[in-house]
Amino acid sequence: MTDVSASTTAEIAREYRAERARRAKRAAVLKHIFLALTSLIMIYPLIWMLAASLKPDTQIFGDIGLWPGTFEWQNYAQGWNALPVSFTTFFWNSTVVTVLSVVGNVISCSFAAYAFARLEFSGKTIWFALMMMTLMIPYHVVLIPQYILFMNLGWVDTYLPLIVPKFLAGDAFFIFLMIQFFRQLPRELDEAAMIDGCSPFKIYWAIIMPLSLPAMATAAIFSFIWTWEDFLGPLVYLNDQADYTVPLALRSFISSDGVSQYGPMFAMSILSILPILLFFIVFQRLIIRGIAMSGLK
Amino acid sequence: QNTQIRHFWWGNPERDKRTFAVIDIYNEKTPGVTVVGETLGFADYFTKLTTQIAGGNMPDVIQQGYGVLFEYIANGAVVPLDEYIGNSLDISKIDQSAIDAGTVDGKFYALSIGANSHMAMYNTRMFEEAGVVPGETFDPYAYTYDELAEFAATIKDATGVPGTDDNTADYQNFSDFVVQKGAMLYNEDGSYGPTQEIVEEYWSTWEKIRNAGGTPPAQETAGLAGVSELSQMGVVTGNTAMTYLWSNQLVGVQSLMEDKLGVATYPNTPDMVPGSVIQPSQFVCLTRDSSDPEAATAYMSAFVNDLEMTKVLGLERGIPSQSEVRAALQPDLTEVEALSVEYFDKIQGSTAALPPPPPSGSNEVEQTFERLAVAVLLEQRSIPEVASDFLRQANAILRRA
Amino acid sequence: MLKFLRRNFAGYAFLSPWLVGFFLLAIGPILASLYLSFTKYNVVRPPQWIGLEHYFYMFEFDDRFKKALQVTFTFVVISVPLKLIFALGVAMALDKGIRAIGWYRALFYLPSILGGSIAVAILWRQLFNYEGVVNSVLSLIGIQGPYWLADPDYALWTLIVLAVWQFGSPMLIFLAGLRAIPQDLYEAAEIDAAGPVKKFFAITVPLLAPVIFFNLVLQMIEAFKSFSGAFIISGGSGAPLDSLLFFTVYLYNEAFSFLRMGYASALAWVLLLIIALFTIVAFWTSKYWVHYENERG
Amino acid sequence: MASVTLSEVRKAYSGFAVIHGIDLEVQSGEFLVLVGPSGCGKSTLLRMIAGLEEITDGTISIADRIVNDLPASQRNLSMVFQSYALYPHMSVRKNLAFGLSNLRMPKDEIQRRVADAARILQIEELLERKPRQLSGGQKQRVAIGRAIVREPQLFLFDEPLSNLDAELRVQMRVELAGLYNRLGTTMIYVTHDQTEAMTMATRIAVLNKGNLEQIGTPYELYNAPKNLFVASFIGSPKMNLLSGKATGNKIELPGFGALAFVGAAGEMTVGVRPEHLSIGEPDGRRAEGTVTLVEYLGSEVFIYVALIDGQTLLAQAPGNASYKRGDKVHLSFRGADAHFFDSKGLRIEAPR
Amino acid sequence: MASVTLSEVRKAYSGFAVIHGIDLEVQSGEFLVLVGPSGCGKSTLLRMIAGLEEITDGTISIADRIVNDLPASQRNLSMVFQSYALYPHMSVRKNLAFGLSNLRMPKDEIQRRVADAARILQIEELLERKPRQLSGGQKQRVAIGRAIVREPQLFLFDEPLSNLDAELRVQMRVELAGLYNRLGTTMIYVTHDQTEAMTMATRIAVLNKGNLEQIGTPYELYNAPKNLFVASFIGSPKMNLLSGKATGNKIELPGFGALAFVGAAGEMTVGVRPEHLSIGEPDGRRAEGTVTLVEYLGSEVFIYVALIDGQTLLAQAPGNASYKRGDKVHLSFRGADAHFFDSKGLRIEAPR
Ligand SMILES: Nc1ncnc2c1ncn2[C@@H]1O[C@H](COP(=O)(O)OP(=O)(O)OP(=O)(O)O)[C@@H](O)[C@H]1O
Ligand SMILES: Nc1ncnc2c1ncn2[C@@H]1O[C@H](COP(=O)(O)OP(=O)(O)OP(=O)(O)O)[C@@H](O)[C@H]1O
Ligand SMILES: [Mg+2]
Ligand SMILES: [Mg+2]
Repeated sequence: MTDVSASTTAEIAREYRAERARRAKRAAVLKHIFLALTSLIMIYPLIWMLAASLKPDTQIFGDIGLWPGTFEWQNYAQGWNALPVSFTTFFWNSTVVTVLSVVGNVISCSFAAYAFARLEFSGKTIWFALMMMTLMIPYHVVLIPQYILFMNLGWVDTYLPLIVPKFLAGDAFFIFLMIQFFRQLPRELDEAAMIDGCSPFKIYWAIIMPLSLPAMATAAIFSFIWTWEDFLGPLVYLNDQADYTVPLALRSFISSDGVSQYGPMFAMSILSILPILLFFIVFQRLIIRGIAMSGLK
Repeated sequence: QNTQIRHFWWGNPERDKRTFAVIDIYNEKTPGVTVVGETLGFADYFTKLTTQIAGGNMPDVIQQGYGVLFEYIANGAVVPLDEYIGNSLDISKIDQSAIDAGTVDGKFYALSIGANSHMAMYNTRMFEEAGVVPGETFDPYAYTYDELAEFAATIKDATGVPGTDDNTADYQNFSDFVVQKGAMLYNEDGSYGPTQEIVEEYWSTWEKIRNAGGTPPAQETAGLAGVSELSQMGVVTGNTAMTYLWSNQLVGVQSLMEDKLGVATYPNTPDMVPGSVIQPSQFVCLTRDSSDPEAATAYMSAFVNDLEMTKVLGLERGIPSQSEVRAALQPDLTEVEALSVEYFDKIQGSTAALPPPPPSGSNEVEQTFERLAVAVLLEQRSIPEVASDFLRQANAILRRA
Repeated sequence: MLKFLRRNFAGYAFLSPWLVGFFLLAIGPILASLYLSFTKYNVVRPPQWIGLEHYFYMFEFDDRFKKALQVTFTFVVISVPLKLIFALGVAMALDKGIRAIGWYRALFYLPSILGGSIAVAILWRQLFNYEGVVNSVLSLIGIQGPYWLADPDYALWTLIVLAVWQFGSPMLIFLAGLRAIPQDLYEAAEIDAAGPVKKFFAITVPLLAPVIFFNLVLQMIEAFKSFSGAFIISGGSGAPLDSLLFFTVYLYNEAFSFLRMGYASALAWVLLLIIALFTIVAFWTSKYWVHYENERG
Repeated sequence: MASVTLSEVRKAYSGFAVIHGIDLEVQSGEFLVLVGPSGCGKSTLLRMIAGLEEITDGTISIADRIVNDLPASQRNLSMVFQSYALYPHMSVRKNLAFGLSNLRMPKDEIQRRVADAARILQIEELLERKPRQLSGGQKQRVAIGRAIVREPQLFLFDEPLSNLDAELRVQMRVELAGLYNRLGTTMIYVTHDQTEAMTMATRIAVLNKGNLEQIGTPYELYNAPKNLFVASFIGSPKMNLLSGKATGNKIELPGFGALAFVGAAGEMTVGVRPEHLSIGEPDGRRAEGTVTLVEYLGSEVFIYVALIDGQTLLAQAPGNASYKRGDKVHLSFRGADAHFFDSKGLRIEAPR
Repeated sequence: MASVTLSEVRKAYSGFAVIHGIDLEVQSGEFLVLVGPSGCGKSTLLRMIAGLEEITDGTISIADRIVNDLPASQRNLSMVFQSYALYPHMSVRKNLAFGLSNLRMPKDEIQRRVADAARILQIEELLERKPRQLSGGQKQRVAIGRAIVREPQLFLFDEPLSNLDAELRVQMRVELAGLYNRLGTTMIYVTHDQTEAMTMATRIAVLNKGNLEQIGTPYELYNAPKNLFVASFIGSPKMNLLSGKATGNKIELPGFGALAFVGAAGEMTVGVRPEHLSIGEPDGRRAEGTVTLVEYLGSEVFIYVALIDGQTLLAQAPGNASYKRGDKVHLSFRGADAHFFDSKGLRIEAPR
């Protein structure tokens, strides 16, 4: 090919590339507009809450408008110290309980899930059925028997009832979730690892866990959010206000026979969402492109 | 050695601060005894209390309301205080009506920490705009359903906002109405008091007001049935000009509103037979699980009598039942608090006698009423039909309980 | 014996946290609730054995029980598929290829974070008010909306919309699941001239089936047990006219408002059996539509 | 360094039998090549030896110890999977080192071995890549590397060179043979490549539909195939098969006339390998035909000749032979080069 | 039925260039075989033609239309993936039918085509299985089947026969060639098998490290390789390379003595293919050496001979040749069979 035609080829190619880039950009802009609009519906309540958190109590319910007439920034300062114990303590308590729960859930549930998804042992079906059963029982009726149990263990008024079950794979949701993901991983990889002399634990640790990163991230996110927001557990097991978690503290703002503090309550609600958002944003990154199949023919 | 007393109440930020302050004062004063405060919002209080009862782990001192107190007494969760009276517990300056209210079958169980009564709260701005002037156009302490129908419609015409909530599904109003009609909510034998006629008449009465145009559309009222969130009350959201609640909610409601509130009694029949009662809003009680009742009752005693402590508590839980305390508080009242004290003064003598404690199941009857009233509002079935259905169900509930 | 041990050792070792938790913390309360369902138990007094009486009463006299079942079934049947469809649709839109995708994911997850908070309850009332946002939008297209919250025929829809709107958790699971689908299958389908729709139904759906199945089963169980939305929006009572009387709301009232813990336990066990039945059916059908790449046979 | 003994090994996948009772003894230090048509059960057999597949029946011993119940991780063998099964989340280096680190080998020894293997396999520049960034042949080399770094007592190779180019394949063959000689390990090696099978094996086992057809040295298999299956399977292009009728002292072959043969009588098959069919010498026992296709391979050409009776035979000629389609040619072969099979397909040794 | 034209096509994976500007014209109806060492970019090239991989630079046209922007699904071609990429959740039948159903073909036509393909590929009994229940070779056949049922204008085959046994491979070769002749489609076919390349191709393109080294008929490539790379890549076993010194009219080859050669002077490489090295005729231009290794292949033997100067040459002899290790032999070749390359590795045509 001559130089001339080579340069035209390059030109044509460049033009195609440019055209593609333009199209991609257009598509991206459209997509962003669409997503932004739809996410407006999704975050409307948050905006409403944000607005409410900046209004005086007397304006929150009377007028529908979102825009606060006056900005009551002190709702935040006031809310932070509204209760006899400040929110610094509540956030710290919540953080401790939540972080331990996330760790406990991810470890213990992935253990159980690995056993169910990958190992052979007798009685597996029965255990699986029992595990699923624990998912189905309405929580409210086991609340009292469970309370009595924990009381007899001497755990009431401590964080143990909130944390220990997490380390004992107490939430079958996560077990089942991980089972479903583990079952999709190619068995050849386990086999290769077996040939490479791996014990079941090593396979779990070096093969299954890294390859299930998206599932683990999902479980961690759920675990975080649900523990952070859990209300019934702390309600029943914590007595001392200084031990309260954030959601429990938030409930103290509303009174049916006294002065409620809605503005500060919404202000604290907004703040209590921030750690969740932060955790979500960071961990959703781990939901990366699955790589499970790429080592296989 | 140190005795620990657990005190559990439902609260809000303000009440919690005051109560913890009071506990500090008491702990300071009383070496050897440490009171520990535990608090929750009202919505969660009883859930937690229930689990604690089941676990045999109740706090020594709990806060109780009038409605459910008797279930707790009947089941033995709350124990009598008689043996401590005069020793650790001083009730000498407590109003007799309050003592009576805490007495069941001759035994004294519950120490009142605030009085309560039914109260209508209205938006003074709207009333004014419509030219409805209390004391002139209507008497806030004695007005009839017919008058209500009239001025509610006036307000609607003038302001565009219906003049009153629709109480078809409001059991408090119904229970007043029953007494106004000369009946009792529960008969001596524990059976249900209201007759078919009374129920029908109650609903017809409100139907008239509704038809006169003084209430929001029936469907809107139906949508709120069962909702007790203060923030959703008509007077707060600005959907109506008058809402019917308990007097101890006045302060809370006012704090959610820009406009000033005025107060009134519930409406009455032309005969003006008193229907509302004054009853304690909250008690403190001693529980079965208390390990040191002496110390606990001593704390309870201080909680209602110690002037230093009651000063801190203020009117936050309602109007105190101890005369000295009331007197001591008088100078520091806020505007709304003064309003509610004034209301109590005005209704003295025109209230009904306190009925005996409701039997168990009353709670459920109340819910049933609220539920079925919606059928009336939505005109799904005729009033007589719903009324007889309600009575049938109420009796079934009482039999089962 | 030794062989038995060796064969089962790894499985039970990995299962052990769950087993400990199950026997120490879970099974006791569950069995206790079963026992209580045969007793009259008002929490304060010791339970009294009454045999099957609660069950007889439930099926013969208790109209609200039947109403609660009906409401719950309707909710499950409508909300679960809708929620899954939304979740999958959004998950596919948020799978890849746009900037700030993490934020969009967070925004779409937000409603689920807000869960059953007071803010949402208040907001929902505002939206579905007769003069609320929903009816205003409907009136734009010439439809006069009903009294959503008052009309027993429509009240349930507000909760269905609420449930569907909170599609965050299945969405996140779908996102993780999408990442496990091998790209080369899309390439093969592309070569096979499959359009986007065909790719979705022929590749995405079947390969996502384990995750779809998980979401289906779990959302179904959650929907059967759904509590806080209905509880908060109906003020705890299931109004209007019991049209929001979800099974667990009824159960909660029986247990905690009317202190009939024994009866509530019986209700719980009936619910458990119903859920179990549905779950078993789901597992049974899954043989025909859920494909696990790595299961041999 | 370990002998492998299979006795009566069977395998069925949910009732569907794929291995029908195989007895096989692989001596310690032997290089056994396993060949057979696609789907005959080679991989299954390897996987059973490795302990990845449950044995439906029979026993497998490695180094004189029955291992039916021993998990794969304790059998001290390494394997190249037909599907590679590389760890997708590990770099090539980690893939190679993984097995070694499980043995708690010192770091520098691991490094040395990995570097060695990478050099041998010519994947040194790829060590930091992830498997998804490799070409097919590169992946396959990593898979080989993962097996050879381990230096275990037994190697199982499942078509390890199938995706490599000819030149590389020759080099790898040499490297593997070198490894084999150096370590003295036992090797079981599945391949479809005749050259590989013939040049590397100490013995070849021919598998067909889950049965062992013959096992022997490459020479034996090529020159004395036990039956028709082996005869036509070993050797590419495959042996020409002519059906004839034996009459006690000769065989009548259509086209070629009679062939002296003492022994059985009845329907017979006579096999002649393409390289033994000579073209163009029109004397002696010969058949006439027409060239229908000439395949040029460079070093040789394959000539397809249709005999008058329609049968097509394949003959091999040097690369510079200039036959073309339509040419009339004569084919002939020496009696000593012929293989004889009875009507059941079993070899009959021609008395010489 | 469609020509394919690549001009100046380049590909880089995140900055790392793997295809360096390839110009290639494939005529409509041509059978182009693409060969090259592992990792040279064959699959990448195919994937770019298919539209699965973005082109970093340059243009690709199919049937005279620039397709840079056309999605794969609209290019009307079919492809056999090196990794098969079978749909794991579909039965073999569905795998085969999937592409057809996308074309809205009538049911019975689909059925017919699937049945046809299954017969050709000998997978009829496997039609109801899922891919995970197949052996490696069976999977590969399904992958081929998926491509051939489509009968598109362009076929892309990426090592489609690598996991099949020799016999099956020959059969498949014949079937594919038949298909090609019947449909007259354009084919681009990647293979590592020399036999496949030589016998099937109308032209062969040799790729090396992302560059096109030579393109031509099999005969051209074998007999007139453009450079040393092609010379040693085409032909297996590969060409022997002897380095010598040209002095204007002859080349001095260590061991063999002088070889008449008119032309360039300086360092030269002389290539001789193994089949052109004859053993044992001790006259003329010859070298003496010792046999170091004899590889028995059945139809022939490869004999590795170490010359006195240490260089090892490979010679090919008939299968019945009886050399063994240690034998002293003489090697010779004809001047006409030799290939000459200059110091840059480019072919010098020997004037004859
Ligand atoms: N995602 C990637 N990132 C970086 N390099 C890549 C990637 N994919 C392929 N390569 C490199 O590109 C080169 C060409 O790869 P390609 O798959 O085209 O080789 P090939 O010729 O098909 O080889 P083989 O015969 O082994 O299949 C290889 O060196 C490979 O390592
Ligand atoms: N999971 C399975 N279920 C049923 N049949 C199976 C299963 N796996 C393999 N098979 C069958 O078992 C037979 C043997 O398979 P195997 O993989 O051992 O063949 P192979 O000899 O390795 O073939 P190839 O050379 O094609 O790799 C094949 O016919 C295959 O179809
Ligand atoms: Mg195989
Ligand atoms: Mg490739």
